[in-house]
Amino acid sequence: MYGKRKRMMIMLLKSPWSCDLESLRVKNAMPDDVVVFVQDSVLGATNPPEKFLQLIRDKQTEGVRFYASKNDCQARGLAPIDGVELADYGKIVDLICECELSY
Amino acid sequence: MYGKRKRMMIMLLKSPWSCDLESLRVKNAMPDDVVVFVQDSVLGATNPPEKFLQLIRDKQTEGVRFYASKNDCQARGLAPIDGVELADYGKIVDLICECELSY
Amino acid sequence: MKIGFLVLMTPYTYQNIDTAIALSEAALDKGHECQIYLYMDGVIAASSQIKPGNDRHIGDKLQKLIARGVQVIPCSVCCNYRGMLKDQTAENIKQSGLAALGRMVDNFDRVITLGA
Amino acid sequence: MKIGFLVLMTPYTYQNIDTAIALSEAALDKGHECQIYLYMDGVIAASSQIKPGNDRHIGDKLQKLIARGVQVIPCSVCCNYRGMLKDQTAENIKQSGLAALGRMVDNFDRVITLGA
Amino acid sequence: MAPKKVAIVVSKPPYGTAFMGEGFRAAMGLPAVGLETSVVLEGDAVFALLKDANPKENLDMESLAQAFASFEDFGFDLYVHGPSVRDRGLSCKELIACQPLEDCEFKMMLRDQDAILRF
Amino acid sequence: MAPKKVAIVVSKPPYGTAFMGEGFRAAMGLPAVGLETSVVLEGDAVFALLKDANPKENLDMESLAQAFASFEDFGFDLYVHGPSVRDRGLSCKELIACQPLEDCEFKMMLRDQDAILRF
Repeated sequence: MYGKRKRMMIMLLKSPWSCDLESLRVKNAMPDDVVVFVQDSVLGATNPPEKFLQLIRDKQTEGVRFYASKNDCQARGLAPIDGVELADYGKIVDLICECELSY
Repeated sequence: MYGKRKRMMIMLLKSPWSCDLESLRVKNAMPDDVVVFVQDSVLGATNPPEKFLQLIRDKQTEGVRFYASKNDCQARGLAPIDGVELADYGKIVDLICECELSY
Repeated sequence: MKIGFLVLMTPYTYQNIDTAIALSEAALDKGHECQIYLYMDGVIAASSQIKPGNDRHIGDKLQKLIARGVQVIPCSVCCNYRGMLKDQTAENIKQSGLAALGRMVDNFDRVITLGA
Repeated sequence: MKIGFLVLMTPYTYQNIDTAIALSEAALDKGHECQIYLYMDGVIAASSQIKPGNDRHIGDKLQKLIARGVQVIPCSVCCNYRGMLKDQTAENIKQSGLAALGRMVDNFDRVITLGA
Repeated sequence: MAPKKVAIVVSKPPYGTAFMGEGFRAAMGLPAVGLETSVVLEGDAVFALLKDANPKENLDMESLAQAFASFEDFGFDLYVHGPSVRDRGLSCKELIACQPLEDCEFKMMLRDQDAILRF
Repeated sequence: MAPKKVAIVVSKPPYGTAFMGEGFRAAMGLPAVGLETSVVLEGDAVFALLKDANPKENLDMESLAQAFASFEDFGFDLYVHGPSVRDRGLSCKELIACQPLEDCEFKMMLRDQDAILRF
């Protein structure tokens, strides 16, 4: 299975400011995986704590892609940082289908 | 009111491993205040992350007292670190009464 | 002394109501007076319809506290939001508005929040 | 594609069921099939007795999904633990055991957990 | 006798959970029984005051920013924890209301209360 | 066709919430419908396996350590995340069962599944 591993989607729900577990899950991302920020986790995509921002940048360098729920960002009046793409619910569904596994 | 401030009890509920908010509350402790670990927060009194342990030690130096719920520690098979006293529910009630304010 | 508890989370899923009950029992033993205001998901603990199988029976424990003079008060709007009708609240428990929380804060010496 | 959602938390208190509904609507629009398994406190969303005042009506939204072929399945033991009797589950929703969760995992292409 | 003072301290972010909405509802109710009521938003809770928020259109939820905007009409005081605002890269200009408490002020303000409710 | 593989990943500590208990209940139910089921305890969840736990006497709750001890009878595999155990100053000796996965093994194990349920 090496090199042919399944592509995984990591769907984050909670703010990384209050909950370290979210960063723990991002650490498990591998190249070509997708991280989607939904609900309160979008705060990590718009106003990330320094350490979490560094984790995002490191994972992007490895080839992990990052998306943030458009509805959740706009509901809160926030915009994602460079390199994190807004995704409406339809796009998130596409990403769910594209990734063979959700975590 | 300076120097005559109310004594505050800070009752922690969640594990500091997963939730930074708990350490945020401990930071608000002042001399003579009491911190009580109950429920999952006892993990911070028995097996604290390094940064949280340092916070406990700093606050102890300032004169903050730390207690951990006896029932919650023993239920989980854990014992508190040096300087954190076990308190049964009766003792916690005494501490509630002793402190003029609960946070 | 009068000690009030504000419980925000569901029973069984969160330990909060267990802690409120244990502390209330200990406080009563020491001659204090207690009250438990159930807010948000905390109101579920006031349901008479919970069937916890062989698990601890939180409803029975609350009834024992009530028999010792503890008032258990679920927020009525919160009950509406969780589908808990008035006739589903357990014996000797009456849904009340936020004014009851205000009275607890006003009349009690200590208030402890048990939330998330 | 068949997409299943596992929802663990109470409606209104947590956004999880809203997210499951929004994603299900989007998925149906794209021709996918969806199912929502309500576990732990998630079962409260299946109650027919919730009165959310002027707030969004999650029950109505679920009924619209059901009309489009989505199965919404609350765990029966979880219902017992939250005081939700069988006759309190909303129209076209039937309490089921964990085997239903097993079947969802077995038969669905994707399973998304919406928890805490 | 002076009225009792109560602080409602909210630390959770808006919209993902109802803690802030329910804290707000408590803040509306407590002045009615004569309590001198303050709300402090700390941590992620400060995001609730962003002017640009639009939860109605995006999530079918009521705006907490709009709710808090009328805090004076409801008879409670509204504060934010200053360091929480700055740590998150926000500034008072972006918020619908902003009376910041620095760390020391927050510590002393807490101790000036008769009760603290946490959400 | 080979049976589907499902992993139940528990990251929350025991007793303060029911997530682990309900994850355990799911782990008992899923093998019954033919799913190849694994449970991974990571983060604070590893505390659930401590031999010295006594929740019955102290909290009137059933022991999760005792429940997980019979995992083989229930037909699922049980793993712990090794770094989570070590970070918390624990060792396998203190746990009723301990098949540790290192970071790389955990990452690859997740990708070997058909579905992941999180508690």
